[in-house]
Parts: sequence; structure tokens; C-alpha cells
Amino acid sequence: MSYALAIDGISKSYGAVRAVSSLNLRIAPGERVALIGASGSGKSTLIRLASGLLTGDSGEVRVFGEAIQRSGKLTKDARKIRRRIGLIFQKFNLVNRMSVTSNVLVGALGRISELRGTFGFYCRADREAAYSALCQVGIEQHAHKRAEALSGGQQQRAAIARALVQRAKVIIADEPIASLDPKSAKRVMDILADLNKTQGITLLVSLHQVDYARAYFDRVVAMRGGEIVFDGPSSKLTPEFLTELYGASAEELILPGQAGPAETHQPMTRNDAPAELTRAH
Amino acid sequence: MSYALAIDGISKSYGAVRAVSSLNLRIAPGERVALIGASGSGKSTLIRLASGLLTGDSGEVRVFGEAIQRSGKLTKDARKIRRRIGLIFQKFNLVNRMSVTSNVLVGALGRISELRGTFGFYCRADREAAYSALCQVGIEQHAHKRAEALSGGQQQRAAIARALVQRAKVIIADEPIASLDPKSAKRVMDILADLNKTQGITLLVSLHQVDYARAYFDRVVAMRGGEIVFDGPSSKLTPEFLTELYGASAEELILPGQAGPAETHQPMTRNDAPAELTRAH
Amino acid sequence: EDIKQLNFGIISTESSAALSKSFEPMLKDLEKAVGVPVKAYFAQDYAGVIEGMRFKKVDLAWYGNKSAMEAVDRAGGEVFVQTTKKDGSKGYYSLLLVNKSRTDLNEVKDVLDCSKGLNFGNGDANSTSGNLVPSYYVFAINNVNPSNCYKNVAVSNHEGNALAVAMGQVDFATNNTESMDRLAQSRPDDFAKIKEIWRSPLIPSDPLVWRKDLPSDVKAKIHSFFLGYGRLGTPEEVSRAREILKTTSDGWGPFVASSDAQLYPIRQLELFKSKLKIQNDEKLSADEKKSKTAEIDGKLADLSKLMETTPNM
Amino acid sequence: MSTTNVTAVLPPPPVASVLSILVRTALLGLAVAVLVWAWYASEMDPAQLVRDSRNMAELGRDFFKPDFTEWEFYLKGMLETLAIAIWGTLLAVVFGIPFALLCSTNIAPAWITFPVRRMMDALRAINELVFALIFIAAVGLGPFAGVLALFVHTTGIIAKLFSEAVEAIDHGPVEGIRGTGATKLQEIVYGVIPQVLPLWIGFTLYRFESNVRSATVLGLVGGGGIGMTFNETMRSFQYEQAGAILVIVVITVSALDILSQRIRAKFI
Amino acid sequence: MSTTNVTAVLPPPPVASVLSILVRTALLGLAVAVLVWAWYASEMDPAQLVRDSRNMAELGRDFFKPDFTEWEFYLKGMLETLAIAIWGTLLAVVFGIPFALLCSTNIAPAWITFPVRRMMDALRAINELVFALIFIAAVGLGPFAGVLALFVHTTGIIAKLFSEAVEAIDHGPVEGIRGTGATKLQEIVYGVIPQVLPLWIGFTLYRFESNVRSATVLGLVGGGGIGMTFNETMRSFQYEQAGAILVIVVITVSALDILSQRIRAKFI
Ligand SMILES: Nc1ncnc2c1ncn2[C@@H]1O[C@H](COP(=O)(O)OP(=O)(O)OP(=O)(O)O)[C@@H](O)[C@H]1O
Ligand SMILES: Nc1ncnc2c1ncn2[C@@H]1O[C@H](COP(=O)(O)OP(=O)(O)OP(=O)(O)O)[C@@H](O)[C@H]1O
Ligand SMILES: [Mg+2]
Ligand SMILES: [Mg+2]
Repeated sequence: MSYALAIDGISKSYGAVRAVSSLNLRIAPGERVALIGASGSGKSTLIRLASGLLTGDSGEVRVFGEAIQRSGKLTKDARKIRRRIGLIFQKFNLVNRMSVTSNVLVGALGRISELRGTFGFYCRADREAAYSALCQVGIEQHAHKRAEALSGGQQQRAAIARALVQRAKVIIADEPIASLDPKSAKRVMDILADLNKTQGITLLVSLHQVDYARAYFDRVVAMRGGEIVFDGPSSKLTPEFLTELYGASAEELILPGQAGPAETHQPMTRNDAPAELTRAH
Repeated sequence: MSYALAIDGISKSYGAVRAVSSLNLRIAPGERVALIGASGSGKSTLIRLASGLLTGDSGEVRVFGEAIQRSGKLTKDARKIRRRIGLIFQKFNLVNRMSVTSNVLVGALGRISELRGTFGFYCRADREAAYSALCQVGIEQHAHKRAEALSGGQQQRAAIARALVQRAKVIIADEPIASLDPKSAKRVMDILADLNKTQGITLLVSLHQVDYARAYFDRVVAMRGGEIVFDGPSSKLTPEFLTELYGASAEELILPGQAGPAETHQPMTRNDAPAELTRAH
Repeated sequence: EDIKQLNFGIISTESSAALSKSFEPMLKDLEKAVGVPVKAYFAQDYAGVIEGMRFKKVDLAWYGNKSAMEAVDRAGGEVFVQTTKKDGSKGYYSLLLVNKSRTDLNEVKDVLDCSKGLNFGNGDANSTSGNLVPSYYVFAINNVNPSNCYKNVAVSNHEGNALAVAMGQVDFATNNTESMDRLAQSRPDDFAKIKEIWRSPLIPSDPLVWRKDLPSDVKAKIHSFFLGYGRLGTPEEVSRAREILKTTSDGWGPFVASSDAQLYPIRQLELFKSKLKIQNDEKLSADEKKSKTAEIDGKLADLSKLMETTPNM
Repeated sequence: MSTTNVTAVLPPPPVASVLSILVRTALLGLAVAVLVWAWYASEMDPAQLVRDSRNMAELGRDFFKPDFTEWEFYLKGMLETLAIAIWGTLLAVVFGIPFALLCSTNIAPAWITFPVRRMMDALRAINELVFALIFIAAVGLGPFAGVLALFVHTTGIIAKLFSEAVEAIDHGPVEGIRGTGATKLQEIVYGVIPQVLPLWIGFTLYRFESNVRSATVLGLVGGGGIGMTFNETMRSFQYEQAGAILVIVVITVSALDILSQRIRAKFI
Repeated sequence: MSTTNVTAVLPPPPVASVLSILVRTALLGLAVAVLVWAWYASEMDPAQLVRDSRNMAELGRDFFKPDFTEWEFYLKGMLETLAIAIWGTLLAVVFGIPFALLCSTNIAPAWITFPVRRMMDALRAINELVFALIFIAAVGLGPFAGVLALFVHTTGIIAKLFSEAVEAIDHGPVEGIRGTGATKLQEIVYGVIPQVLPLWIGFTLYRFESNVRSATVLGLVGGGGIGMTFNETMRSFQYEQAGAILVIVVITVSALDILSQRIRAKFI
């Protein structure tokens, strides 16, 4: 069986900054993986590399066994492969001047015929899928507004709806709940978890909320300085490790004023050789 | 004594949507106020109204007794008054094509002579202030990069540094820690709390993390559908009220998988008449 | 008025590269004779030179007949000498051209037949030889209005018209002898496809015009320079000047004296033209037409009188 | 953690090498030298402008007594020109858009943008008269040759202006579309066009307006039009008539500009 | 909460009133009618183009034997034109920027933008020849009059193009600056200009290039230049020489375009 996502020795530098440095990561189909790490640790860069929106300086990315990029070049199939990846961006990347519905319908482009997609002749089923996705994230009443007229959280949910419409096999999301209130955040995470459970969709989601990572993901990958410094079950995420990861005291990290939940976890596992300790499948 | 921020009966509609509807809010100098509410409840609109970036359909906003807008029109002094308000935007609003330093130095414009500001002749003290603000938020090593080359969290911190350089008497921040990892978030909140304690700077900060609201703010204002539905000490924020506010079960809200901390708080206070219950000063 | 520099406007109808080079020696000699620097401007459009003269920014100019008329009328100019050709002739001819393959078109009356539905390539409204002369001598005299007579009247410059005839785009077109000489040299193939079916009376060669209000001592110096150039002085000087003239512009002989009277025939043509226009103007009532035509006829009569009393010699 | 009082030392700005400073100084010097040279070569003399400014008023006044007796003729000329400009511009836009995309470095690879840009440069650089002549050879004198000449020349301009707008877009939305597995064309349709549309509309109406004003080509092809009529009135010094034509052109251009604003407003 | 399976009903799109549908249909019909009218008015006949395309090739071929014997003269003409275009464009940019800002509906209020836009419309609409004549009256024949005429005309164009770029900016950064209490001018300097700079540079070099090519004005003022020389070669059917001049112009325009790209690349 091939991995849903297999990243081999990928690196990306911006001038002197090594945003991602010879990183390996394998995710099996149906896994739920959370990606955590301090601001600037390379999460977004990794996600852009994984989806072939950015080409690395070296290394390879395979999705269900097919390479999307190899040695700094996109493969011919990159576009086809991307259709299987539902992407949610940190900055939403909506088209401001289009309506929310049009933005969401774009998710169907990969599925429908090229000609119909190009001219925007979506069929009824596509429109229904778009509407149902908007309902799922709870912004159906804004369907006809321009994207730029939405509030921050509404925009983020529109971007999520676009990825839902895509019906991808893998969803890669970059801080999908950063701008959401607790209820909307929970709703979005529940949708993703449900997709995972009922349809076996693989999830790779970057997060800052360690608690969400614990609650919704069985596996957590932590990055620092472009490298993976922890890769294991979320139950092994101890306050001590988090202290090391972020460099502050553990109680402060999880949430100010409540050190409680951390105590229930097992002792910290610090992992400096992430490749070897990657969960076997 | 005049209020640091006094909002009287302000309303703003977008077509049929009443984003903010005849809202009253008074904040005394030196207060720390958190603004919470579901996505789309009108937090950003309120913040833009308070800073005079958006004119309401009616109502008045006064900063330290001076009106910045009145009955849908900016006053003549709006620009001068804005200098006293440090603003942090939900979407950062940095100038992508300028360097981080230039973006942060812009915070000094209100302070220095118009001519010098227009031509960008900042003096050494301004540059030092900018650098020190970058250090405070922890992105001094990115000072010479273009703003768009930063990661999401780094951009957010650059925007915060800009507000710090402004040395405002009031800081109004729209989800300043949404894209930040726990450590950076804590660091930013600590800076703000410190400014409040040592310099008496008034804070109005919108947040989605109820726990941060509890830990850092003495007063919480909750919005729903453009109106204030709670205004009181953060200790009174009970799970029951939050359930009502967001419409989901309380445990789910605070954080999935940990209902613990909520139990230590006092019983819920639901407030449907915010104007009367506004804390007296 | 103190003249520190003579501004010489030259309407450049041909290669200004060659033209400016060819004028250089003569202008040098002029400079010596007048004692102030001479600055030449080669403009393609006479409007600028004429307006320049009106506002005393141009002191001296070489114009075509029509533009000289404008300079005299609106810019305080005065004709003082006339150029001649190398061979001594004092002018050129306007032509009608057809394609050699058109055996049915051989003389003027062939193209005056309005029933044929011919396509006519006319010259620019302000071209003397391309428009004015044929309008009078071909159309006005024969009582033909081209815009009613032909299937299509296209307007172009000389070259465009010649090419249109060669390519068969129009059935006949106007032109002049000078343009045809150039065409024969540069595009003999096209030239060979064209035949001439009509030639106008002589059109006087171009005049030099000065600003009437130039100081009289300057005027005197200029006048004597041009008239004496290639005529007065030692035999060496004369032959040198003649050599220079031969290579100036498209080859000149010595200048001959002239005056505003040179323009009388041109003015006549213009008046005839406006008369024609009034007659064809459907917006005018019969009475208006009559009074306006009478006015023009009066002017024409005055002109004829002038031509008798003060002819241009 | 309390706010640390950082010793306020400016981080050293990225070091500019001696070479790059030298190069910059040299470039600056060159720019100044070119400006000075051009000043003298153009015989600039602002003092004279002030000294004889009364002349300008005198000449300008001639145009301010517009004579509209021939207004029907002018209007006819305006309509002729509009007809030619409409098709010349429309064709240019239709053909210019694909070329513009092929010229944009953020859409096409360098080995395509380079030759296509040079081709577009040539279309602009080669005088409209040449194209007019070439088309006269094929279709004869008349407005059609004018349409074709305007079309070819305008294509070069549209391609350049459009492509520079494309190069200045925000890449986020395009990546958003790309991430769904959309084809290149779909990326353009959904990610690029919505962003550049207001600018493209503005450019198109600007070029349309220029084509309406353009007289040279139409003078050559014998296509008639307001520009030619204007040139004729100028040549015969009928400034009153010229003034009247200018009034018509100014009104047309203003109308187009207002139209342009209203259309763009829908897309901004 | 599990994902609800919403009955997939499309929300009714904002209702278009019967009136607005009627208006839209009418506008569409009008547009088609105008296109059809313009088609016949321009005597469009694509078939003829194909039929006689051999003529085009024949005529075009004449230009492909460039004759460079006079190259020094052409180069001199090119330099003259460059000098005039440099100052004409530079002045237009300097004066055009403030006007562009006053034309931008997102910067100035309507009671300012409207009259200023109409003024700029007039600068574009009034033929360059008129300005050239007016300046000749003040400063006499020569390149300076050409500079002034180009300057005035180009100002109208620059103001329009620049202001449309300004109207298409992202407002976020501007609000970011405004929030600090910056003055209007500072908002423009820090919020607007960085966003539009790449486009502005492109427009400036495009207009510079157009001014280099512009011959009409220079023909009138007797300022010389390559455009005039080109017209002359065309009039005397010296297509080989014309071809040589075109080669020089194409190279210059390409060089300017490449320069434009390199400068813009620094700001994109
Ligand atoms: N420019 C606009 N045009 C139309 N509607 C708008 C516009 N801006 C905001 N709205 C609407 O007004 C409401 C309040 O928006 P606002 O941005 O204030 O919400 P918010 O509380 O900041 O939400 P979030 O937490 O998602 O940022 C939303 O329903 C939004 O769709
Ligand atoms: N285009 C770029 N040019 C230069 N440096 C860049 C660029 N993009 C990212 N970087 C740098 O690469 C590093 C990793 O960035 P990345 O966006 O992957 O961080 P991140 O983990 O997503 O952070 P955040 O949580 O703040 O979004 C950062 O230090 C950032 O400054
Ligand atoms: Mg990121
Ligand atoms: Mg908001």
C-alpha cells in the first residue's frame, strides 16, 4: 500500500533562511496528523511543498505513490494529483472580487470537464455540493456576497467550503481555525474528523492550539527551524516536550491559567531523529 | 474624567445586514477589555468604527472626550485623534512591498513632523523604537525582509510592532494572536498587559480564545448579531453563558476535551441590556 | 527690433536628411552676407512655420504657393523671390494618372463620364497640384462635381495615389510631375504601370517669403543676397554659387525676383474653388448663393485687374 | 514574561557591497547626464515660455470661437471614426488578451514571454502607416484598411498594458485556484481575470479613445473621419471650425471616460 | 456535532427585478446593434483580406531589405527624438502624478475628481497639433515646442492611466497607514505608491516609447527626429530606407521594454 503523502528529503531555502531542511514525512491513508510548531518554523512552507505549490530545492513528494514534485521540478501529473488534495490556506486565498458561491464552486473544477469548468457551466449537482458545503460551515446566508465583504472568520470558512467541494482524498489545511470562534472552530474540526471517519480521508492540519491537536488527531508532528523534532501519538505530547519545543514554561503554553489537562499525559518524548521514529505503517 | 473610549448609539448596516446596531460602550482609561463573539457578530466592524476607519450610519465615538466621528461623519480632528489609538488589524494590513522595518516605522508618522514623515526621514530615536518593538515581538532578525516574505505569524507580529511604535494611549486590536503559536501569543499578550500596567494604556482586544480573555482581561464584552449581549467581569463568563452566546454545549466551547477550568468560575450572568449594565466608572 | 538670429523655416516635402545637408552651404553664405547666424528649421507641416512667422518666431521661409498665400494673408509675410529649376523653368505641372492597362481611359473626357462609376483618387484638400489645380482646370471648368460623379472619391497624398493607380485600387488619380520623377527613380516597376492622361498649365515654382516687418536693412541684405546669388561676383564666385544651387533641394537655378503677385493665379484657383463649393452647398438658399457668388466674382474681377496692372515679372 | 528593554541597536542593514554602491552611483550619474544632455538637445528654455506667454493666449483664443455651421459633417466624421475604432479596438482586445498572457512572466515561461514580447514591441514600433499601406495592398483604400491597421498596432499596445497588469496581481487567489487542480486556463479565468478586469477595462477604453482620435492612418487609407477633417481645418487655418471639432472630440472622450469609470466601478 | 446532510437547495440568487432584466437586455441589444452598424460602416470584408493576401506579402517584402547607408542620420534622428521624449515624458509624469491622485475616486472626493478628470480628458482630446501651435507662438519652432506639446498631451494620458491603477489598489495597507494617524499625503506615499509603482513604471515607459515614436508633433515644430525621417522615406517610396529606420525603432522600443521589465521586476 502506498502512503497518502510521502515526503522524502525535501528542502527549501529563502536566501540564507532554510525554511524546510531535508525533511521526511510519511502519512498513511486515513491518518489524522496535526502539524504544530512555533511561528516561522516552516509549517506553511511544508504545506505548500506537499501540495506542489512550491517546488523544493531537492527531494520528492508523492501522493498515493505518484510523485507531484521531484528534485525541485513539478512532475507532469502535478495538476492531476493536486485534485486529490484539498488545500486550505492560512491566508484563505479567495478571489475577493468573486461571489462566495463562485469561490466555492471553483473546488469542483478538478472534477468536471475542462471546457465546462473554464466557462463556468457548473451543473446542478455542483451547485448543490457548493451550497451544502456552505451550510456545513455555516455561512450559507452569505452565498451571494462578494468574498471581500465577509468577516475574517466567514472568509476562512468559505475557503474551507471550497476544499470540501473538491471531495479530495487528502485534506491539507494551514491553520484552518485560526480566525474562528470556538463554536465555528469546533464545527470545522468536527466536519474534518467526520470526513476522516466516514470516508477515510487523510488529514494533515497545521494548528497552534495544542488542545485541538490532542483532541482531534492521533498523530502530531512538531516542527522547529524547518525540521521535524517530534513525530508520535498526540498522547505523548507532554508539557516538558512542549516546553522544549516552544522554549517557555509548560503551564504557560497550553493555556494561560490552566495547567490541568497536561498532567494527565505520559512523560515527554523528545525526538531528535524524526525519520527513524516516524510511525510505521 | 472622560472615558478613553465612549461609543454612543453607533450603527452600521451593509444592505440588509446590520453589522452593528445602536451600540453603546464606555471604556475608562487603563481598563483592559476583551471583545468576544461568534464569527460575523460584528467585532471587526465595531473596531473599525471605534477607530474612525469606518463611519457609522448614526451615533458618536469619542476618544478621551474628543469626538472622532459623529452622525456618520468623521470630525475634523479624526486624524489627530487616531494617533492616540494603536490599531492592530485582523488581516494585518501591512504594505507587502515594503520592508518590515519600513512598515513598523510607519507607526512613528503620527509623532514626527509631517514633512519628515512624508519623505521618510526618520531620526535615530524612531529607528531604535522600531527595532526595539521588533525585538519585543521577537522578529528582529526579519527586519530587512519584505513584509510579504514573512510567515503568517511573523506578519501578525510585525503589525503589532507597528502599533507599539505608535506609543498610543489606547490600543485596539482585532484578533492579535489568531495566527500565533502559544508562546508568541503569550508573549504578545504579556507585552500588552505590561503596557497596561506600567503606562496605563487602555486595551480593547477582540479574541476567540475565551481562556486568554479570562487570563488577561478584567472585563469582557460579548457581541452577538451586532449587539452587546454581555458586559462584565471576566470571572462572570460561565460555561452556561458561553453556551447561550455561541449556541453549543459549554464543554465543547472552552476547549474540546477539557471542561475542567470552567468549573472554578462563578455562575453565569446573562446580560440582555448591555447599556445599563456597563461597568460604572 | 534687433535681429540676433535669422530663423529660416523650410517646409520639408522630401528627405530632410538630404534637404538639410543640401541647404547648408547656401545658408552659410547667407549667414556671411547678413552678418547674423541663420538657424534653419525643417518642418513637415507648414502650419507651424506660418504661425511661427505670425508671432515673429520665423523670419524667413520657403513655402509652397498655397502656404505662401496663407503666410501673406495671416502671418504678415511677403513673397520676395522665387526659386527656379535647374533647367531654368519656373514651375511644374499637375497630372491625372491612370493604369496602363486601362485602354478605355486615355484623355480627360474619358474620366469626366459620370456614368462609368469610376473610383477617383484625389489629392489632399490643401495640395495645390494634387487637388486645387485639377479641381479647377478639370472639374470646375467642365462643370463636374467629383463627389456626385464618381462611385468613390478617396483622398490620399501623391504617393498614395500613384500607388493606388499602379495597384489598380482606383481608376484614376491626381499627381504632379515632381512626385512622378521621384517615383520613377525609387519604384520603376510601379512607375511603369502608370500613364498620364492630362497635364495642367504651369504651376509657378515655390517662393521665398519674409516677414514684412523685418528691419529694412536686414531685408535689403537678404534681398540682395538671394538675387545676387549665382549671378554677381567674380566668375569663380558665380560658378561656385551655381554649383551650390544645383545641389540645393532637388536642384535649383538662381533665384528670380518675385512679389505677392506670384500668388494671383493661385488665389484665382482658390476663389474658383470656393465658388464651386457655394454652388454645391445644398444648405444655402438660391439668394444666398447668388449674393455669395457675386462677392467672389467681384474678387475675381479685382484679381484680374491686379494681374493686368501689377503682373509678376 | 515582562517586556524586556532591549538595548536599541539597529541591526546592520543588509551590507551593500562596494561594487553595488559604485554601480548605483554610476547609474545615478548616468541618469543625470542623460537628463542634462536631453535638456540641451531639446533646447529647453522655460524663460522664453514665460516671456511670450501672451502669444499663446492670442493663438489659443482663435480656437475659442467654435463655428458649428458644419456640425452635421463633423458628427458624420465622428461616427465614421467611431465605427473604425470600435472594430479596430475590439479585434485588438480579442487578439491582445492571449498575447498579453503569453507576455506575462508570472504566467508563461521566459522562453515564451521573451519572443512574444519582442513581437508585440514590433507591432507597436512599426509605424501604423506601414500596416496601413500593407493592408491597402490587400483590401484597397477605405475604412476596412484603417480598421486592420489600427487593430494590428493596438494589439501590440493592449498586449503590453494588459500583461503589465497581470504581472502586478496578488498571487494568493491564483494559488487558491491552482490548489484545486484547475488547469492553467482555469487559473487565469478565475484567479487572474477577476483581479485585472478593472484595469483591463480602463486600458481598453483608453485605447478606444486614442483610436477615435487617431487620424494619421485614416488619412492614408482615405477612410475619412473626424481626425482628417480636423487636420484639414487646421491646415486651412479655420481655427473656428477646428475649435468646433475639438469640442465634439472632447465631449466624446469625456463620455468614454465616464463610461469607463462606470463600467470599472462594477468590477472594483 | 456530526456533519448534517443539508437538503441541497440552492438559495435563491438575489432577485433581479424585471426592470433590471429589461435594461440589461436592452443594453446587450444596443451593443450588438452598434457592433453590426460599425461593421458595415467600416466596410469590413475579411474575405478580401484573404483573397489578396499575396499583395500584402509583396508590399511587405520591400521593407525587408533594409538599407542602412544613411544609418548615422537615422541614429542622429533617434537621439533627437529620445531627447525630446525624455523631457516631454518626465514633465508629464511630474505633473501627472498629482493630477492622477486628484482623479482617483478612492482618494479625492467626487467634486474634485469630476472636474479634474474632465480637464485631463481635454488634454488628451485636444490634438497635440493644437498644443504644438500654441507653444510655437511662445517659443518658436524647434524641439522645445515639441517637448511642451508632448508634455501637455502626455500629462492627460498619464493622469488617466495612473489614476486607474490607484483605483484598483487593495485598501487594507492604506487603512493600516491611516490607522497610525498619518496624513493623507503620507497614506499615499506609504500605502498607495508602493502598490502602484510597478504599474506606474510600466505606463511611464510605455508613454515614453510612444513619444519616441510620435512624429506628427515634431513634424510640425520642425524639431526633426526619426519619425519625420521615416515619414519622408515613406512619402518617397524608399521602403528600403523605411525598413532600416523601422529596425532602429524596433530595437529602441524593445530595449525600452526590456528596461521597463527590469525596473518593474524590482518593485513587483
Ligand atoms: N463590506 C461589507 N459588505 C457587506 N457585509 C459586510 C461587510 N463587512 C462585513 N460585513 C458583514 O457584517 C457582519 C459583521 O462582520 P465583522 O467583520 O464585523 O464580523 P466579526 O465579528 O469581525 O467576525 P470574525 O470573527 O469572523 O472576524 C458579517 O455578517 C459580515 O458578513
Ligand atoms: N517568500 C519568502 N521569502 C523569504 N523568506 C520566507 C519566505 N516565505 C517564508 N519565509 C521564511 O521561512 C520561514 C518559515 O516560514 P513559514 O511561513 O513556513 O512559517 P510557519 O511555520 O507557517 O509560521 P506561522 O505559524 O507564523 O504561519 C520563516 O522564517 C519565514 O520568514
Ligand atoms: Mg504559516
Ligand atoms: Mg473580524
